[in-house]
Amino acid sequence: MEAKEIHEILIQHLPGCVREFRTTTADPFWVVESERIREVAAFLKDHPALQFDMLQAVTGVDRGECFEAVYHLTSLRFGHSVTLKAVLSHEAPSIATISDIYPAANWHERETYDLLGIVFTGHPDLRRILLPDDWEGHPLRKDYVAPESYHGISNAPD
Amino acid sequence: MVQSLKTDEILVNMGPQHPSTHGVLRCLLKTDGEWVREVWPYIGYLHRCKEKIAEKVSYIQFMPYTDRLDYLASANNNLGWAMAVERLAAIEVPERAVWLRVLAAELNRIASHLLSYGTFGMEAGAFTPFFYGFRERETIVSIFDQLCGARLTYHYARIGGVMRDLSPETAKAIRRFLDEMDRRWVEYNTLLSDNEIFVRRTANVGIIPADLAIAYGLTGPVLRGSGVAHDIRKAVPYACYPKLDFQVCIGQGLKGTVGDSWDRYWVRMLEIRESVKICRQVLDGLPEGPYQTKVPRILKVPANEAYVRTEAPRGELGFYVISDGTDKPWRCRIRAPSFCNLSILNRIARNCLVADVIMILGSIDVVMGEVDR
Amino acid sequence: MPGTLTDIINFVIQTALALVGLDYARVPEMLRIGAAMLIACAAMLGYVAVVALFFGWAERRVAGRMQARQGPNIVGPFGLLQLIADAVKILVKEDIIPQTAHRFLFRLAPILVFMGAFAPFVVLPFSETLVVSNLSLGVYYALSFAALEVVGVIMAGWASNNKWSLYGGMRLAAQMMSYEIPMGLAVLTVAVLSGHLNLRTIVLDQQGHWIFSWNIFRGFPWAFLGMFAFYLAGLAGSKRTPFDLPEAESEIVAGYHTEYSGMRFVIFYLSEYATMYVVSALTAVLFLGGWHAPIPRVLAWGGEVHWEAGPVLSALIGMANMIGKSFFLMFVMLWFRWTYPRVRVDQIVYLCMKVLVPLGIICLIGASVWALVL
Amino acid sequence: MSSQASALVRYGQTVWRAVVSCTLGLGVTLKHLFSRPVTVEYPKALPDVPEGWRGWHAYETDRCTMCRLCEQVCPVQCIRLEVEGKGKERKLVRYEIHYGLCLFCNLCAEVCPTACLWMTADWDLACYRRADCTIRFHETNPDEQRKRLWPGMKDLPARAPKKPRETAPAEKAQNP
Repeated sequence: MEAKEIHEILIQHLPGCVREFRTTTADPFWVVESERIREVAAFLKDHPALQFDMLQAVTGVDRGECFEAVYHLTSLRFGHSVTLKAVLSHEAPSIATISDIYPAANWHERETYDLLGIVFTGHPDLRRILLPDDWEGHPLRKDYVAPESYHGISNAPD
Repeated sequence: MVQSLKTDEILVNMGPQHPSTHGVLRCLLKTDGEWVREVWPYIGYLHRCKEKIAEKVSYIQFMPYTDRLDYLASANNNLGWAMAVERLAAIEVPERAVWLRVLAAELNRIASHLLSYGTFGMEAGAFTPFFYGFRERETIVSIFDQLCGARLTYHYARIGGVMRDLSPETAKAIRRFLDEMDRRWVEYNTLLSDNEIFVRRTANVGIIPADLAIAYGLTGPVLRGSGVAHDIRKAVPYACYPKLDFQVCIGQGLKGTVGDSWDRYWVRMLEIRESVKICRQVLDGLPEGPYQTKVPRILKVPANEAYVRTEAPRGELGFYVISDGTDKPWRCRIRAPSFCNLSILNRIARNCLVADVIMILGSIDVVMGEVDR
Repeated sequence: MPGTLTDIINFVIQTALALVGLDYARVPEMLRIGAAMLIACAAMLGYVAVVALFFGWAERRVAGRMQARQGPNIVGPFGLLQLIADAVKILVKEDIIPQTAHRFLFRLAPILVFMGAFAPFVVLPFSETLVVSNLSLGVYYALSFAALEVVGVIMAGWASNNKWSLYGGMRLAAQMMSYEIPMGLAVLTVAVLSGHLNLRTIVLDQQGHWIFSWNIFRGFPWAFLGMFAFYLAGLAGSKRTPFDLPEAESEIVAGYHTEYSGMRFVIFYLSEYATMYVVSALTAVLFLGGWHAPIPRVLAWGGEVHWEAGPVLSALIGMANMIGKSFFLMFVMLWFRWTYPRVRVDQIVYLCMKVLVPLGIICLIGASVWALVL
Repeated sequence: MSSQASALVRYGQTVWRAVVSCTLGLGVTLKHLFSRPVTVEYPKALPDVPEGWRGWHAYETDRCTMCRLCEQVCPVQCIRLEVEGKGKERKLVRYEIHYGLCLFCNLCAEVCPTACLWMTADWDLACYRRADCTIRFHETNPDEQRKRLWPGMKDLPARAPKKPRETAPAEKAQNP
């Protein structure tokens, strides 16, 4: 299914959800209301004509003034994919989890939390995943400054 | 008396240094005797902030870093990254370069699956398959020697083409290898795949039903082992794959249930054969022409974003790249197949034996360089 | 006619003492027997060490060639001295006892294991005359001492205070105890056929026409199948692939000897090869005609020539036959190891209880009927 | 009864399959036992390294225009270049490559406009001290520095003949 058709189904069934539909980029994306991400995800998964059954990735992007949570969904049956974006505040980025709708999101959300500090409310096990538990800060933020040392191990380049 | 004995579940750390955790993966097992009740994987021991590095180096400079993601399939990673950048910057790649990339990727897929064959056998307790797998892998690695001058971190693809042209001698060496691979493949099966001990160890172990596999976002041989015929090379055709004739191999439950460890293993074995087939076709149909196109030395990519999916040996390798007009990506997200595949471990490795956990882990075939990035 | 190795040693000592003018007969008998036994045991110990060294080399060499690589070939001709080099290296290694280990049991365990592995050598006949002690219950003795090894291994697993070691110890306990049943049943098949438990008599019974007088063909097919049951059970008893669960390095790191290093590890290593040899030699004795050569009349006057006819030659030929058969069976063990994957812990019990025990029982019944009828 | 009988048949089939498959497996290893090993006895025999291997760099000071492109393109900044003077008087005072960091990606060689830097087929790069990892190409004899890194090695493999790469990729690439 083409992106346009998906868009039509989306605005028809979930009015007010989509804030923006951008087709100028190489891959089109939808900016959805961050409060309604669960609704959108569940709808995309269950709609018989869409059936986005696989979540490929949850990504966080630091845009400077705001954060973006990006969801890549695809349908194995129909072969089409969508990219959803939710804009979050930079001060306290937080969005509802979709890990109960897509179990695949579990680790991706943990990683996004770990590296960017986006809090996924309702996540069953929101811990750091790649970095040690006592790591300070979220490295993928643009304003992150790498610590000089970690537990006495120097971080300075050779 | 039996009732009065104190029994308790114990927690055992499998890893980060353990012979069969494929690198530095730590699994915490909750065991009741030999029975494993729960497995919690802990990752991150090999975390090298690849995504942060990507933001600090230019598009061209990040290419050698992608070698080190899934270090057993560098050529596939290169391919993914090159395609992502080319898509963002709208660079046309000469046809010959596309075919050469596919050739490298498929050879690397064979090498990767061979290693998987070997280590899987080793985890089952058989040492010899490991050496046989490595012997053939060594031939591929030597071919890569000639092709790009490196044995592990190939850095073969370049943005806008490939590093070097295929010489006739290398082409001959590849053909020789492909013929030998056909012979060896039979031997492999006699030694391991059909061995009843091995079959008993892997069949009906760690069954992943198709719906669970999809829900957890599994891709590659793990997903296909569950009987889902999903291959990015067919689903979202890229490079020259539409022009090639090959099959998507799926698990059929030949020795047990669909989606068990043996099926995942068998899908890899079948894919070796398919890749051999693809390599032959590529060598036969390799178009003439330049192998590189001119790309500015400082490649400034206009603001854009793309999610490029390729089929790496372990599944869907996705590069989600956001460019901002400079020569460095604003954000690069690497959707690593092993990362997603590993996330199901806790779900399927329950109520099985310690030995089964090893086999399940082996059949998922993770590469920690990719999981931790 | 001297019966055993101890008798021969006694004879040698006596002659030597007579040469210097001492009368050996005046030494108390207990002392005489003791001295002879001690010397015989020392000889056996040396033999075990040589076998272990040789097979330590052969294992790696065979593995190398089977895996399309070289194997050790630098130290000495064909790398034969590799093991000596390794032994020197391992002797100077630091001996580590984990801080939380039970120090006494940790030290005791390898000794117990080695005792269990070494004790059966006392009754293994090399030729008609070359046997340390000709016990009338030889088979029984050999099998029962295997139980000592279980104690040692559990001890090693527990005393190491390492969870993987504990798994290894427990796995071995389950494995070895269950495999003593089919082993015993297979031995009984032979016992029924020949009517003895004395290893020397069992071999003497197999004297005759070519290989057809050997037990595997005498009670065909019962002893033939019994041999497989015995050999497989023995393989499991000596913790070799495909039954190397107690030390399954891909699963439980190194099992019960995870924490062992240096000399103590070598003792485990030695006992493994000693057990392998015991199993192979017992198979050869019980089923493959012991010191009888496969081609009689021409070369095989090994067992058939009397002591008086050519004592040294007959003993040597018998020994060559016996060692040749044992080494071949040990080679098969290596061959298995470098071919097969490992079975799982439940499958090993399945194989024992549902395959080998029924097989053993069938063989036993078959052999009994056979023995009654004939 | 029939289910028991079929279970027994299945049991028999399993045992038979096990016996047959295990015997066939033995054949494979036995065949290899009598075939030649494929491994090379390193260090007695040295691996066959093809031309175009990405090993140590070779560098020709004379042809270098000190354009610093290699330094800029290096993803890990392992190349250090220092130039004194200006214009025609420019003089190279330092050209170092830190092999502890080098990725051997060949980008520096590809970008070099005069082809004065290229990668050779030298592959033994191990050294004992971190300081040894840095090769100072501006000094008189970089080869001597390399040889120091591998003291145990008697005869180093023949160094690839010093020659410029056939053509720089920029020249070779043709627009389709």
